[in-house]
Amino acid sequence: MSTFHDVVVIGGGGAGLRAAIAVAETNPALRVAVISKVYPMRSHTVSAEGGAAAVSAADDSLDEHAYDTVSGGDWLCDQDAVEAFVAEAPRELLRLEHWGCPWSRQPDGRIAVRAFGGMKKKRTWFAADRTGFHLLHTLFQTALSYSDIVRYDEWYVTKILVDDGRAYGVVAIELATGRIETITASAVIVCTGGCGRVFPFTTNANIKTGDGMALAYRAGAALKDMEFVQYHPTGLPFTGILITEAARAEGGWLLNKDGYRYLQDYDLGTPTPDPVLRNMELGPRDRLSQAFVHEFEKGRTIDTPYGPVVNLDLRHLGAKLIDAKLPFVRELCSKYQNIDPVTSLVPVRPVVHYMMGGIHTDIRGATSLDGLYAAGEVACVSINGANRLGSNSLPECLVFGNRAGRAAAVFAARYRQAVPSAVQAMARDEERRLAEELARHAEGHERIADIRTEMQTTMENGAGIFRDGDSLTKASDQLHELRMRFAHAAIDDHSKDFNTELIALLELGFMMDVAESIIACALQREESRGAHQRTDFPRRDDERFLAHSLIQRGADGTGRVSYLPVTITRWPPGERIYGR
Amino acid sequence: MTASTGRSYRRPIALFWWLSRRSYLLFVLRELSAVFVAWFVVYLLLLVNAIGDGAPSYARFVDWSGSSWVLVLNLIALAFVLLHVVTWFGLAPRAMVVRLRGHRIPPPQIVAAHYLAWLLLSAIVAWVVLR
Amino acid sequence: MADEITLEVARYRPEVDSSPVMQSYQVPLREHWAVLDGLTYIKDQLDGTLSFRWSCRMGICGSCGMTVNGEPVLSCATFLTDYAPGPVRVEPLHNFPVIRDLVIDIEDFMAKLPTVKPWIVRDVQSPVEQGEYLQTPEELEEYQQYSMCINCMLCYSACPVYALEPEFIGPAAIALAQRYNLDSRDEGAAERLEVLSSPEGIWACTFVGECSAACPKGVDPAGAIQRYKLTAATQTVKNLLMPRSKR
Amino acid sequence: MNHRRSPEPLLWLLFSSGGMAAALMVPILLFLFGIAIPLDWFDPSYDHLSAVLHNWITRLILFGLSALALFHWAHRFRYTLYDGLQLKRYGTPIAALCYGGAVAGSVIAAALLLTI
Ligand SMILES: Cc1cc2nc3c(=O)[nH]c(=O)nc-3n(C[C@H](O)[C@H](O)[C@H](O)COP(=O)(O)OP(=O)(O)OC[C@H]3O[C@@H](n4cnc5c(N)ncnc54)[C@H](O)[C@@H]3O)c2cc1C
Ligand code: SF4
Ligand code: F3S
Ligand code: FES
Repeated sequence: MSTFHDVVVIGGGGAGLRAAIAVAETNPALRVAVISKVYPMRSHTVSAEGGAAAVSAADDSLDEHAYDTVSGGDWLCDQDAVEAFVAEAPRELLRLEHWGCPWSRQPDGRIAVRAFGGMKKKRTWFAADRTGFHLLHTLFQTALSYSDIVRYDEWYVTKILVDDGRAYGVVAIELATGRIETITASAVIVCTGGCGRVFPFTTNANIKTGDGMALAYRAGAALKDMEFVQYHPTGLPFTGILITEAARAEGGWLLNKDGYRYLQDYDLGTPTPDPVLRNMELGPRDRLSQAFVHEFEKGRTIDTPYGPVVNLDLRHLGAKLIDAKLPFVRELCSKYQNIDPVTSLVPVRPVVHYMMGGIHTDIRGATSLDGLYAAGEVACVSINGANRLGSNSLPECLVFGNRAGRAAAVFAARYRQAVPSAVQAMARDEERRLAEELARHAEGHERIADIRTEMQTTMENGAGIFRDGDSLTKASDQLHELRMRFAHAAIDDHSKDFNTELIALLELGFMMDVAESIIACALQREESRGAHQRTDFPRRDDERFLAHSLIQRGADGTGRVSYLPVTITRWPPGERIYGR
Repeated sequence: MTASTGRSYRRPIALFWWLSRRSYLLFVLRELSAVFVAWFVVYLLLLVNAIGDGAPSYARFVDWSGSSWVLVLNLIALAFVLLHVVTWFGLAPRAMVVRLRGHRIPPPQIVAAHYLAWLLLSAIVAWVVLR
Repeated sequence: MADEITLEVARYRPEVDSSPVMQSYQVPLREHWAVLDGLTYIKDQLDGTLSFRWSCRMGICGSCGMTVNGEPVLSCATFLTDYAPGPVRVEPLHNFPVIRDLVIDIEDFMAKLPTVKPWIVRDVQSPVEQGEYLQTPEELEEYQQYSMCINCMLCYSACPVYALEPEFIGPAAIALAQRYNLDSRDEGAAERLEVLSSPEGIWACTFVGECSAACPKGVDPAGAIQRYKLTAATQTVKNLLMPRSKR
Repeated sequence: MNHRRSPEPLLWLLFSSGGMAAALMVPILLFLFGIAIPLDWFDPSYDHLSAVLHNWITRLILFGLSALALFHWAHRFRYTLYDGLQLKRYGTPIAALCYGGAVAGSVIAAALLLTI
């Protein structure tokens, strides 16, 4: 069976919904569909807490936002993309306001902003500490008002159909029934979010398995800067639940086991009672997470059954401020950690949080394949460089979701084309493959969960906050081995109805691709920059590596890494200075 | 776009579903309080009728109302009516938002105001009847 | 503390079962383990055929609603130690058709939601260039509570009226309509009135109040419905007294 | 579908006014006349009661209370039958019975209170 839509958006998170609305607004004659493996309002954007950055205050400027972003990204950002981003972010957030987003306000009714890590000015808009939740529900509910946006809720995309360098649609499974369908399109926009689940300990939801990166990679598109994986310095030790950076922006302190604000030892400034921008706890995430590892090595962290932790101290903020600005933090601490941040220290440790890398796109969201676009965390337009600043990601989803949507709409209207028979054959092959996966019995009876867990530990050990040539080579070998075992993974569930085991199998396949490309890129980049810290190459090396790594799949299935120069417009590479 | 399989399972609903959870039972009891409110109206009209018919008729009414089944009935009715009072006042602030000089009055205060009015009215009624 | 606990999990496989059957599993009983952790343990280690939904495991995505020992809860925010020594009975949310095991069909809600227009309706859209619509913190507070809904469906599962009358629009959808009605930027209250004050709308609710008791986010849909009843009734009386004035 | 003519809003208003009136007034009246006086805890004189009753304010209040309380009953009882016993399919006769009962009761109350 096959259905046609002019534009198919894969993913119903912040980026996907924004893209779909952009298509509907650009050209109401187009039929647009959103395919999502979970109901859109369950997408991971819902978990974002702290806020969304966009210049709005009188004392702020686009240039400053751009500079903070570029220096925060250790000069690996494409500056044309950053300039477009900071210019359009305020408009996007205002549009969201017009759509009903309950942004927190100042007493006079204007939008309120808060400080955030690595930002020199207060420019982070927030809806208490449930920003992503409100943003996503606002987008979802607004999207409901566009009756032409067709939704495929709980459909799982398994393949992007590409022939001769052009995308023609996707193959997807309807979870409830197991029905496999080919959905053809003139343009496809990938908005499937990140891949934190490749690692064992992450803030990311169960659904963040890097599907879109692998889908595009398999279809022949290039992935970019995959070695840059962000660790967030403050996650709850067992669950990995995020304690938002806003907790530090409101004045929280990081203390080691002696109650000492240890960040002062790592060139992040001097402690002050009140938060100072780009200083101490308001430094960038990569530097804070690295400082944690050094503290651990010095034996100044606290041991718990779930690994070493430091303490986040919010007690001096008082119940009133915490309830007004950080109610969700309080709720999460009391639910999941059995502590009240008003009276107790919160144990935290670094946790995998965000993927800077992703599908390589230009600043319109176009990938290297015709008719294939990408936006959101899955994409790499290169505004985040080697380290994303907190609260830049949500506006990125909006700005580039909108851009990709508009570009795809124009493309789809201009290049309508009959689906070549090769694509139909490809779709039939995919349907057959899926049927076989479902019937898969394996001799070795490898459990999916075992392979997944081993892959995750491999990644943590090989490509954690600090890595080196040895750890990465070892990880590469282990992944190779796991790949063989994966071929023998068994599935117990052969039912068509809501078969979550089949989905877990397909997700694991995608994650293996993503893991391999992370390792391959990390191994090649012989320098330390932002979130990529090689202990065997501790310096940044602009001579050789002021460049994006691109990885593309060769005919034999292995990835080949090449480099693409970084676009520099106004800010030549300089030193990253915090707290000085 | 999710087409139902048509094979999904629907749990049948028991006729006396409200026995399955304490909170449901309490709800049904709350609703049944209305029957006793209605009984009260009947009783009140009988009383009015008796008073209207003169002293002997009223005396007969008082005699009848002292018979044990009427007393027991009225006691049960009173219990239900009190359940009605408690649940009604408890839920009242959920329906109304009262504002005083731009500030929303906190729900507990609204509940308290209801009980206050209740005590006051009861006192007035008692005074008028027993004066 | 015992180191294991029994989970009795409802299984329904449409291909083989005509109605759900209970299956028991032993899972480790650990501090901090949510019921959801018990279920993922089963899926990963004991029985890969068990199906259930989950994603954020931080109580915000709304996917993991289940009936645990008779109560509708988020399984990622309900802890095993609270049920020790067990057994713990895990069933799908009541009042919804069961697709498979613990997975329910919520298409009914998804179809009803747009009918109450849960988006900003305005006579005139002012251009984004003119800046934000002003809204004071007090005006924000007016609807904030109702904007916290994560669409987890626990309220529908707790509401007996929804069980008996599937046409009932239901607590969360009405609360979301109120979320927009009470938003100072919205002008759509009149458009929502018709659906909300239909027999399938607010009037079907008999204020059982269990929806609010079940709600994990403090939305208080029962209160939203009740408040709206008062609004709608006053509106009707106004219309009766002054039939000509439009609003 | 023409929802505008639905009588529900008015019925609900009657129901809730009745609920409020009943909550405020019934407990004390029931206590006095249903329990305390029959048990002889108090014994107000017939003349006094008769005088109070013949005051037109009392009669007005009693009429209001009776009518509203009856509508309160009618509305709740109707839904209790619908939901508690799952009798929604007999919706029309049940509604007729309940509200009809309330109307009849109110007429009787009015007649009684006017003629004493
Ligand atoms: C805990 C947490 C807090 C955060 N806080 C902030 C913050 O304060 N500020 C900020 O700027 N950023 C924050 N971020 C980052 C930000 O939330 C994410 O980067 C962003 O929400 C990603 O949005 P997205 O639309 O790209 O993807 P997602 O919201 O993850 O959506 C992905 C969509 O793709 C669909 N999908 C995926 N695979 C498939 C498939 N195979 N088939 C069909 N559909 C598929 C999913 O169903 C989903 O709808 C936070 C992230 C986390 C984890
Ligand atoms: S109102 Fe509460 S219980 Fe109902 S769906 Fe929303 S969050 Fe869940
Ligand atoms: S439980 Fe149901 S009846 Fe009303 S108050 Fe809640 S919706
Ligand atoms: S898993 Fe998201 S609410 Fe429980």
